[in-house]
Amino acid sequence: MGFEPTIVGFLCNWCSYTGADLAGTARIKHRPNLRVIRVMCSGRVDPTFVVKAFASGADGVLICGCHPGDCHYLEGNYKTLRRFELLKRLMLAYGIDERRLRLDWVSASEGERFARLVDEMTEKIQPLGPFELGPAFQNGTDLGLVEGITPTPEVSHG
Amino acid sequence: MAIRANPHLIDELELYGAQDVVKCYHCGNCSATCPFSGDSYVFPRKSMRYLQLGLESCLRDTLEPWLCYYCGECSDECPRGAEPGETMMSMRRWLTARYDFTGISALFYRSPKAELLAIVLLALLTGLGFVLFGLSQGDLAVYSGDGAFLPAEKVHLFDWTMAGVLVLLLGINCIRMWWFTIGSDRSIRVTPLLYLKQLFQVPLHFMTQKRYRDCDRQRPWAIHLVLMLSYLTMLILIMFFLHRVQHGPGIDWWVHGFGYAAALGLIGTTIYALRGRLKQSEPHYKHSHETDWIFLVLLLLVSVTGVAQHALHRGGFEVAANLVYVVHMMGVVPMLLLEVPFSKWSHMAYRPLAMYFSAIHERASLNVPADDQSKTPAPQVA
Amino acid sequence: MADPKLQVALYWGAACGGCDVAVLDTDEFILTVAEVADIRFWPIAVDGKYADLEAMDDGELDLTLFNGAIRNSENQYVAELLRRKSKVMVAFGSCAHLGGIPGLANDASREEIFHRAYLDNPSLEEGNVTLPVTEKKVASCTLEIPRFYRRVHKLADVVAVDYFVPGCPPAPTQVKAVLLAVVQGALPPIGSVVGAGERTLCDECERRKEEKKVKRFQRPWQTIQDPDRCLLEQGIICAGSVTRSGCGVRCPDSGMPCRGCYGPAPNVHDQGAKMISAVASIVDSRDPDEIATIIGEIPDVMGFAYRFGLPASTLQQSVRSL
Amino acid sequence: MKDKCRIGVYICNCGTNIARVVDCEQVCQEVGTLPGVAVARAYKYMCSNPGQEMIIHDIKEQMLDRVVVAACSPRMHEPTFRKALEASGLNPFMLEMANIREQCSWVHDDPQSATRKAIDLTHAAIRRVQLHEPLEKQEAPYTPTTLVLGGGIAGLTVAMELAEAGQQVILVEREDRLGGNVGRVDLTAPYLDSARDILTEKIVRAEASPRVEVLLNTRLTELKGFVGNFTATVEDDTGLAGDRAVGGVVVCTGYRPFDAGRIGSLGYGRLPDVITSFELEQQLRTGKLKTRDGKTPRYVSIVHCVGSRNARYHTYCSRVCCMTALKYGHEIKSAIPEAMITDVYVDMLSFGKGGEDLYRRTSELKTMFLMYEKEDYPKVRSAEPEDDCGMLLQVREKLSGVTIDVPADMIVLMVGMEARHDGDEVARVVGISQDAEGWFIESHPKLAPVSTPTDGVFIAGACQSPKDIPDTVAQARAASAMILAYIAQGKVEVDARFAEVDEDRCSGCRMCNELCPYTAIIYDDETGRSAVQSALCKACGTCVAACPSGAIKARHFTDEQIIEQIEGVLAWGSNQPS
Repeated sequence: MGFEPTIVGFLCNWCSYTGADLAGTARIKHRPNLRVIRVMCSGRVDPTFVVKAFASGADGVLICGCHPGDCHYLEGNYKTLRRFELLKRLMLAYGIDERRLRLDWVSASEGERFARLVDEMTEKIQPLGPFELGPAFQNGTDLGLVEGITPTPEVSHG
Repeated sequence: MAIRANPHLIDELELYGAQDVVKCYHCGNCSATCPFSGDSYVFPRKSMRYLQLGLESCLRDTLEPWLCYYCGECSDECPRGAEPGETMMSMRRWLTARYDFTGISALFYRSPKAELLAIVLLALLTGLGFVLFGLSQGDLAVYSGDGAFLPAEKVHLFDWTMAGVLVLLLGINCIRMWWFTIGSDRSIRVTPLLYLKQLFQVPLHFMTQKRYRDCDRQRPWAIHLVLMLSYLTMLILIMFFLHRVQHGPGIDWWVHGFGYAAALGLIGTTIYALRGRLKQSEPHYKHSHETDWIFLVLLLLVSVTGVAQHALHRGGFEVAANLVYVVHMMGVVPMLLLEVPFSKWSHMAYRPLAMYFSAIHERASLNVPADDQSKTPAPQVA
Repeated sequence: MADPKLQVALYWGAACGGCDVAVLDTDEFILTVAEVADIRFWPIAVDGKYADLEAMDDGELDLTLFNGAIRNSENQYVAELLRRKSKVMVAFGSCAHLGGIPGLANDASREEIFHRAYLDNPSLEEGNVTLPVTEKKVASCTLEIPRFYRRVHKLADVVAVDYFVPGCPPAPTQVKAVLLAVVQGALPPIGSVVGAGERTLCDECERRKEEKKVKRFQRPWQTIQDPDRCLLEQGIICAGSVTRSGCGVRCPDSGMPCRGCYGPAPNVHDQGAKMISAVASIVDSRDPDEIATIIGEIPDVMGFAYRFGLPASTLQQSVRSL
Repeated sequence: MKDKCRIGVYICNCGTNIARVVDCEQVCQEVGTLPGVAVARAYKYMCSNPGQEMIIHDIKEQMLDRVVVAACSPRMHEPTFRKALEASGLNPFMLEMANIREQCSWVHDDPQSATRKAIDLTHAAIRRVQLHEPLEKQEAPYTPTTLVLGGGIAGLTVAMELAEAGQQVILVEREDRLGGNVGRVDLTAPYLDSARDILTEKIVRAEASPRVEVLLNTRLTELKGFVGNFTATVEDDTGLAGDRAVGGVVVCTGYRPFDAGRIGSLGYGRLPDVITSFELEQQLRTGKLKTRDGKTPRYVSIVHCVGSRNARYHTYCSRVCCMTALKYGHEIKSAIPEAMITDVYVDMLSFGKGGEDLYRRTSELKTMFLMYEKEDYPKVRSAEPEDDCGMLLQVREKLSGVTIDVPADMIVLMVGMEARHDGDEVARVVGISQDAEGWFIESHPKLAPVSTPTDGVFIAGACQSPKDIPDTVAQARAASAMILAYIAQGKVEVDARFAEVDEDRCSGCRMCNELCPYTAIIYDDETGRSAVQSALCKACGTCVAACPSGAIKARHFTDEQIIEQIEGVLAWGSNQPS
């Protein structure tokens, strides 16, 4: 069996999540690789979530919102688009293949489109293999870590 | 080139019996249900469209109304009650008038009173003529042989003269029909060989009416065929065997057998048709134009008087036979002179010709080179 | 521990020396420190050998201020040594805290760095192709130099760190406050960031802030700035909004945008990602092409997102082993 | 908090809808061992009464403090299960659902991967629910005065409905008269009754009513506040402005006719006898149906879909033009019995009550119907003397495939409806959005046709999309009912999910201020802090994502909850050797 990527999807509640539900109601089969996380608006998707997803083992991240002009929150999706453009540049700087990150618009009526999107993205990521940073970043540590000492995470206090 | 629409065309067709054309909204059920409609000729919808849009020249040049036998399926199926069958019928009347160069046909169709008047006048004229002629020739008490009131050979000569006139009139109209439908069509090239090869279509359709059999109901075809063959038989008997028909007193079964059968056929079918139209019992009898009645009544009259004079003659009532003979001719002459070239009877020529022309047109269209075809706007009506 | 004086060590890893200077910049306060503390080890200021350090008992030191990142095996060795010897380990300054400026080298491989430093450098003498090796046998013995790691780490990646003092370098007033807290034994819970505020720079920045809408981003020299208005609103990428307060707003006050050395605000998970979210949000356009153009003109995305924190970034941290 | 959780996890089989593909027992077993999970059960129908009772029972008996239901889409049954939590005394927000039906069992065939996905989603829900916090709804009063924008048939209907229910209305009209576009119409389709009859009575009553304040030549320039508590600033032509306290707003700003001059081939503006439908209405109202030369037209051609259903202008159907055109057939025929009428159309849309009958009656007038290709407008030219008519309209007739010249003395262009030029200004002021064509967008095309994303702001009539009078009136009355429902309650509930600013973290950078589509974020100059007005907030979370200080929290969608969910869906994969 070939590599099965895991894709984390951030879907807005009003258009894309409903569209994904519609794909279900209409029994439009698609690849089982997407793990959906519902947000109220694609504008809620903080780039932090995307880097967290990749860092936690996602092979791809899909962000879906309402079509431009159709946003339930008037224009949250334009903000997503702006962030996505800049985030994409950061991902490129990390040497991440740009096919792993995608922003697209799925309306509540586009079940079919959603299903095709998932298939398409899965198929594009499959040949890339598991997520990895660019060659320079891939270099893991070659530290001689002393046993018994675990690095302390920085904590915040209020 | 754009064709000028004539918004008054529907009004004109209504004078020819068209009704409810405006109700049509082009769903195409009529064409779908029509057993005659095919790939090359799609009707009645297309003709309905031409009519609605007032595309006079398109309508004049189409053969489609003639390819319809009026089985009435389309009218039955029409969801809008637009009566496409009757519209096709009225288009045939209109086309008859357009083919007729004299304008008489148009006059008759648009004014049945004029037709009736013409028939009556011609009948009276014929009656007067035959009486005067009879008196000059022989004795009212003699029906056949020497001294006959209306000698067979003279009547025969009259028949042939009349036939000549009819052929001339109808022939000219047929040529006009050819010109409108095939001759002037630049989109096709018809070779003389094609004309020759397809010529068999005329007698075939004339004699068998075979397309009518495609209709779901077979009875109209049977009635139509019987009427047609009876009439043809009678025509042949009169044109070629008049003498033997009239000669008595013995019965010459070779001749009279046909004659009786034909007379029976004519009377039977005409009564059937009249009854049907009165009761509106079948789809194609639902609507009757005045000219339909004139035609049927005339035909029944002629048949009945024909039978009557024969019976009277055989029964020895010579005076009565001769008088009825005159009445018979008073029916025959207007029927032939007015109905054949100018009215309903003309379809006996136009319909087989239309079958012939359509077969030619269909084959000629297939021969058109591809680039020519692209220039020709293909009919888009389904 | 009979000696009531605090036993203190200061050390530099991969660093520029600025942090040590920052300690000296506390001026006469350093003398006060000296009254209450013994400086046991401070390579930049006092003589001392690793052997002295190795000879100490574990936990003999009360406090180590470790500045600089972990770039090579020597940095790691000393960091581990100091950790063992010291009761309190403080990551002092941006490099120890987040990886700092040396951490930006993480987007190049060791080979690329060596190539650049030892082979392609324009200041090299022609024909000089000397490359460092960790071991070299000479006539009588084997010489060793520290191993250059594949990437730069923050201090907490190699040892347990008790406190973090951010800044490149930490502001002298904050250094003073931290030292005072140590002296007075008033330290917050382990793992805290000390010597910094709990909000972002904007809180202390005196510049006028209005609603933010930006059509074009630019570098400071590309525009004549309004000295009283928020730099970001003028299209100058200032990291102040995503950077912990406490530095005293020294850069923006001098007309230069903040570059983020104090690290992210307490609740922010990833400084660079947050910066991207905030800065992109204020792009004043709804046209996809125009948005792409405006964003495309931003120079050096990696540099502004993680100027001081690439080794600490979420993605870099996710790569743990070969 | 996380360590002390007692979570109940319920896996629904949904009959066989889920269980056919997903091995619910396996899901139950795998998630049952996760930290914090006190009980995990699979059941055939969780939404059924026994299913809900099972949850309620467990909450009480097992002292559960959080519930995860892995079942259908939360859009389907989240309210059901929240009620179940409430019934057992738990805060309804202590629930998280995993969508393993619509987004799993219904779209995947392979049981193994579908089960894996179901486990991941349930795992994520379990991780997330541990960070859930109890949330309470809030309330605010409702001001029973309503602002109606636009004095056309829609606005007048709303005003009169509300006034007759005893409520105060402020009717704001930009023009100097009431009546709107219907006031420019003669008869109405399909019953040919007079528009004047419909309208005049309403105008007279509105002007006479003590409950309706009619403001002509007036615009709304600002709307502040939130549902039940708006402050509307209205300004008249002279610049005189005033504030009004209103509880709700109904936008009835209507439409404007398409500018026929944009389609050159139709000759509008070039040929004097090419007129628009509104110009014909004017002639019909005055009873003078003449060409520009004062002659009686013998041929009248009506061109449908002018500006509608065309990729270059508007792709939508303007809905009223077909019926209006058919109505013209009758009106012209009754004025000039000998006139020949031609309708040049794209599709004859004679939907709705009386429509088909009107079409039939018009076709019986011998109206000639020609069908044209919608991207191929007819071309109008002056006729030559021998043509015996004023103009010729060239149509590529679709049903016959023939190019036809139609004679015409008068050509009527059925201009479509277009969003008003000032629509974007209205949208901005009242805080609603427009689609690509400029029409105001409703909350839901079927289920909430007059509501908008801004609570308390409703839309009615042709400002939402092209509409005929019956539909407009129906919408107007629907909007009135919505307003009356608010007034009857006397208060508004504010969703418990909203963003809130932690004042101790806010740095006053003002990054969020401009981002809020509802202007819910207020910056306080004194304190240098921003704050969210919770009643205005719709919980989109855009400001939360942008806040560089991490000071804004989206209640029920916090960073921590979402990150926990991200790690949850990936937990299994990241434990696997790569």
